[in-house]
Amino acid sequence: MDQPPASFQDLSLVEALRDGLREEMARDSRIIILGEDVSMGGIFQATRDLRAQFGSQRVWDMPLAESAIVGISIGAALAGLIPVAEVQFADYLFGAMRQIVNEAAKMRFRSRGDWLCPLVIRAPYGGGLGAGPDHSQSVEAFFAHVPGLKVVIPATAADAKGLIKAAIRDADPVLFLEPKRLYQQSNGPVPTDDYVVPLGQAVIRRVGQDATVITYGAMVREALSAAEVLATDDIDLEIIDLRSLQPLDQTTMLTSVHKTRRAIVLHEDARFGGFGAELAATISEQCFAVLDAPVVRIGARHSPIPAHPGLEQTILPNATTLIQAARYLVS
Amino acid sequence: MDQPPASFQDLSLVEALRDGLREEMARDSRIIILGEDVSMGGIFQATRDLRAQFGSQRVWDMPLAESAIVGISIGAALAGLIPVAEVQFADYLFGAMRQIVNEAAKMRFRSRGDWLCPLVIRAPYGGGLGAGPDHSQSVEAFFAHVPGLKVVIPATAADAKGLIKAAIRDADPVLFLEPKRLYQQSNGPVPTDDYVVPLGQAVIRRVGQDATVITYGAMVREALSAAEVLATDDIDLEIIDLRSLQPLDQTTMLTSVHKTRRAIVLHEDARFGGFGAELAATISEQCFAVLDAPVVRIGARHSPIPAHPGLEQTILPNATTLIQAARYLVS
Amino acid sequence: MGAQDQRQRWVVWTQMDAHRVTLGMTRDDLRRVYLHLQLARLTDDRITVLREREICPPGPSSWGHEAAQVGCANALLIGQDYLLPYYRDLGLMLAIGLSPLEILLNQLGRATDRISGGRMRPAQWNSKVLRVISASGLMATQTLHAAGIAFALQIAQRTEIAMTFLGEGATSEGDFHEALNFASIHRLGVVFVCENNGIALSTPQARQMAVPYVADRAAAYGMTGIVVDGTNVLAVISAARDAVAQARHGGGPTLLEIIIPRRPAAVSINDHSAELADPVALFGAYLLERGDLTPELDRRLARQIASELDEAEQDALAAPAPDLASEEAPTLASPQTLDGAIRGEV
Amino acid sequence: MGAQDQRQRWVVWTQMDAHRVTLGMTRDDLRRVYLHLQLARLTDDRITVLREREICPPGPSSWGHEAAQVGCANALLIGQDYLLPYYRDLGLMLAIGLSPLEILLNQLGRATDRISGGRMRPAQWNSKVLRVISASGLMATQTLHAAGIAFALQIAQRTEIAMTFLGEGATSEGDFHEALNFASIHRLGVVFVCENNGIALSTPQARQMAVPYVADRAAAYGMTGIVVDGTNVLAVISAARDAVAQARHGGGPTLLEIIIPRRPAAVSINDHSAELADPVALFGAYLLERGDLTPELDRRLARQIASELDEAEQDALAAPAPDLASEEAPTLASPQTLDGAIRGEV
Ligand SMILES: Cc1ncc(C[n+]2csc(CCOP(=O)(O)OP(=O)(O)O)c2C)c(N)n1
Ligand SMILES: Cc1ncc(C[n+]2csc(CCOP(=O)(O)OP(=O)(O)O)c2C)c(N)n1
Ligand SMILES: [Mg+2]
Ligand SMILES: [Mg+2]
Repeated sequence: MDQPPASFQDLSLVEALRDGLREEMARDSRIIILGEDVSMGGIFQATRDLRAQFGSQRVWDMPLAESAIVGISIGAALAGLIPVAEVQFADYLFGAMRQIVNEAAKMRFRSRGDWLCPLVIRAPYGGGLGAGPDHSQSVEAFFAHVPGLKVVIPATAADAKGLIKAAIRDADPVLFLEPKRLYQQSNGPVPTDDYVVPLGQAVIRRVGQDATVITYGAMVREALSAAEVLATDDIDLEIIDLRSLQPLDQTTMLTSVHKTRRAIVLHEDARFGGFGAELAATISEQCFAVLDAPVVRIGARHSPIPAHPGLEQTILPNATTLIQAARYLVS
Repeated sequence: MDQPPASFQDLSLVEALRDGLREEMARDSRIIILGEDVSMGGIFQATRDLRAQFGSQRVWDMPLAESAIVGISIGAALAGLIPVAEVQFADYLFGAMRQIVNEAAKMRFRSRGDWLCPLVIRAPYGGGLGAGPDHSQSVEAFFAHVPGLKVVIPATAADAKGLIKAAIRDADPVLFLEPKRLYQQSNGPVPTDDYVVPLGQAVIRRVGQDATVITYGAMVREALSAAEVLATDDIDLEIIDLRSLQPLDQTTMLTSVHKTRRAIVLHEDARFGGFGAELAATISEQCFAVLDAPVVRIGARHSPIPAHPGLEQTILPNATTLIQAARYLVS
Repeated sequence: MGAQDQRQRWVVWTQMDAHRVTLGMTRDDLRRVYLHLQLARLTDDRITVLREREICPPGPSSWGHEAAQVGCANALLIGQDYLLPYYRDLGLMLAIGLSPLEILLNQLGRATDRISGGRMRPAQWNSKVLRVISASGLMATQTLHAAGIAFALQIAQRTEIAMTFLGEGATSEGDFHEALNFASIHRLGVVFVCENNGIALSTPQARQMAVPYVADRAAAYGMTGIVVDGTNVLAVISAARDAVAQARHGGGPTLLEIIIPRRPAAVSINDHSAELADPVALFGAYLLERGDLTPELDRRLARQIASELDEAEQDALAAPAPDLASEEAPTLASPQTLDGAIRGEV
Repeated sequence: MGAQDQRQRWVVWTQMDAHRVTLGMTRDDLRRVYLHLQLARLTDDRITVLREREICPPGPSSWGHEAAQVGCANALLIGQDYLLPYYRDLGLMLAIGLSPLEILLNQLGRATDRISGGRMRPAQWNSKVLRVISASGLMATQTLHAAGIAFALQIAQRTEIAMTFLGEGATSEGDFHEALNFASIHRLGVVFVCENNGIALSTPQARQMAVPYVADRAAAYGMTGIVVDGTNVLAVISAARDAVAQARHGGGPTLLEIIIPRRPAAVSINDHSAELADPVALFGAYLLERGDLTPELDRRLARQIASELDEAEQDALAAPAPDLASEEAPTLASPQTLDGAIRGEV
């Protein structure tokens, strides 16, 4: 949001998200919610009370079939509704990938713009909850690469609300990935009035001088807490939360790196072939003349993600990883 | 292969591939072929005559269902066979992604090594044949990112044969992507004896001094023909064919860039979030001190791939794109 | 003509008589149906010729599918009901109003092709005004879109329906199951038409499923399953109208299987068993026999279509190739996604 | 006990009598079945207690599924036939030979857990020696693996079979359709067991499908479909043995639906309608009534299981947590893929 709004509330990420859904549903009767168990609120309670408020014609429990959830949403969108589909875990998106990549993302193109798919697919993603290899994956790299698809990831309660509204108002399919380990966290105040966070605008979460950390999702918090620790070492990090990977706000990121001359790219997903590669490659290219050191890329080890919390920790990056990397980089 | 073999034949890529399949099937009776229409040879004739030679118990036509092709292959592998599955176009892999990512790639991990999936999934990929947005995609970036999966792409007839053998002999799932526009091309001599090209070894296709081009698949040919043109300009390209993206031979690539001090990463897939980002990020990091210029990344425009050959050309990169980029880089 | 053919013909004529009465079709109605059958056949033949001359790219033929497609078209509210066809549905597209010129512009991928303008290979149908949803080249994905459209229509309490088409091979896809399951749970207004020609590329039905009829699959969903003879256009119209009426009035979905005849090896004028396998020839023979068509009218009709095709061919060949660099770029993908990366960016 | 319950009980006892004769089960056989039912129930109860104490993570209960699972186990050649269970199949795992200690090590994700050693959440079963294929947390994927295993066994002309398990919700997945379709085309030796408890998380069967029985779906594949009462363990054994015999002798696949009772709100000792809904209590009552079990034996059995569980609990709690850094690393993924990238590499 450009202007700071008048009043604020303290909400968890999932509450703010739900507020966003509720306000949009009240605004536009074409919006429907569909997904597995959504009428009772879904596993993470993102759609709680929506059926009670908007009635059974607006909130639909789907059969246990993810390709259907997306394919039916595409059809409903073609016929004039605005479906907000929930896929219960992002890992299940692989079961709907054919419909997402080959159908939703290409509909505008192949019909010369005759048919649009204004649909939102919401999915909780990422680890940190000990949910095991097929319930903890970060999937953004798979989808940000697909022409015709937008990919959005909120890291704060306020953004969850502002971005879901923007996603719903977008004329094209948007994949909305929710860092599930933040659902119950209150992180930052949430404006009470109607506001939208436009897709494709990164935000600087912390201003600093020594190095820029480019990150998103659950790693924003890790970066902020690492920055607190590092501040005592006189290492001053600038932290950028991308918020949307496609469209990508290169300007904010590149401007910052031009200033700090050092960059760390951080995500929870596996490092090899992850979205961080795109960021690091772009920064390395566009800031070639100003970089004082190679761009540091931090991500998970190249392994499935174990369920046991102790094991999970050995695979996923966190604030400590960033602290080590930043010390190395700035020293 | 380490030692040059005794005698050679001139074969097209698809013929050499078929020879590789045939030799392996003769060597090991656990190998079966399955896929849509494979008994008549498949759309691109990769499995022609195999049913006649090995009988109906070794070559199986599958129902029109890609998730089944992969899922059945997983089961057959678990029970002791070595399935070589054909998915008719790589674009259809999205329909099998759940089975590939969540099942095949994770089986070894989740069972603590009790159960392995020694299966090969072959799929023709890429554009250049005017096949349209859902029959022309390059899909390597989606799969090279998946822990537990290997991704191999031959660029020559000899490698098609040597790599398919290595893939079949591997104990883990291998995705074998075949650049379909090269199927009918004869590119380079094919050794007649039994040889294997180990996974994870890149090859230098052309030795040069001025810049290193890192590429694979159909773009290898484009790079070689660009190098011919550029040689007349006194620009001397070194060209590396990766052959396998996972495992990735970083050493060959980085050694070359240390020598030439300039790098161009080239692939047919969309540039944004493509596998080239991983390559460019790695080179930028590992060769930071020696690079004379930013790594150049060439890929397709961020768009679905149109069917009309004239339109397709405006999206996909080719030798001309590389020539322009190399002139700019070396000038 | 053998005695068996005679008898078979008599049976078919009798069935047709019955259907025309039940359907209340006038002579004009019958002639329009015949016109559409001929238009489908002759356009397909023309495309075959252009393929042989390497002017059109290779692709599927709709031979034998004409009655299935024209029959279904006759059950629809054109421009209101939603259609989700597959690549073989040339006859359907012509029957609902695409012109031969539009078909040939699409075959040649010209800039003025409103179907996809060269973005897709030919026969991936699309028409905003006719409510034909742009088709991909993937099997069975459209069945879920059809269910989704019918779902939206039900929510909005509208009476339009969705009709989608696929081959018997495509029914092996998981999406087909998920679509039928969802449609039956909510009793949606959708008709799933399976044009069963017994083969999928080279794979016969027996390697595709263990049941004799695709319509047997309807039982798994508690939905209506119907099998109809695809050589008899009036039988198709009758079955399709039933299915559409049920869909339109809240009775739920139907799986309508239409058995497509195998193309006889060689067709000669006096080969009546071949005539019996050819839905176009069969209907022509029936109308001639019943006096609803005269040989002169038949020939005039063929000439008219041929000259329309000649004209269309000329115009299509003269039409410009598409040009992405110009005005079409914004529909490539959403504007933002185009910005991202530039080919050969250095 | 009301008259209706009395009558119902009488009917069940009579059915059980018939089954035990047909199955040729000895008193020892019956007691072993009862032991397995009790073991399943008491282990599940123990896990529930450990969950309440936050020692075990939240997860599904197998309450009411015991007869389904123990019944199927009694139809198998253990260690030869392949099993592809789902997360609810605790009773199946115990009946084929996993010990309570192995179950609790798995619940706690200990290093010595041979099921997944903390890689997976609990109850994602796996056992090389028992031929249990490691299960993912995804619905219905295993049905294709089961068909693939049966396919390989058929090619190798072996007589082992594959049996896979899933809930009624999971049958909505496309993979389920593709698996049944493939299995029926080749008449594979596979049994698809659906444990139908009427609900999938919060979604009732009516929002999952439009048919009353999952087994109705067998008709779509020309395959055998059977519905069996999941409160009656002998009925399950009988149906499962038929399905297994058919699978083993080339008769093709079966879709075996087992109706799981709904858990009564509160169970008191004198509530016989609750007893009728509880497959464990029901079988105990039957054996007592027929003199195949004495109250003392019943109590001794419960005590034995309880003490085994106590010991298992102690041992499991004492077992070490897993450590990826040590000897287990190579099984993480294939060695090569581990090399690629290092966490926090700078
Ligand atoms: C998902 C997918 N798998 C495979 C193909 C390749 N393919 C194109 S047509 C075809 C056969 C289709 O047969 P059927 O459904 O019976 O339709 P028909 O062509 O016989 O009318 C196949 C396998 C495809 N286009 N999409
Ligand atoms: C592909 C997939 N989609 C959704 C889920 C989430 N999920 C876990 S259990 C469950 C309900 C399963 O119900 P059912 O198949 O009836 O089995 P039950 O638990 O009732 O035995 C769901 C939706 C999942 N694990 N995998
Ligand atoms: Mg067919
Ligand atoms: Mg259930």
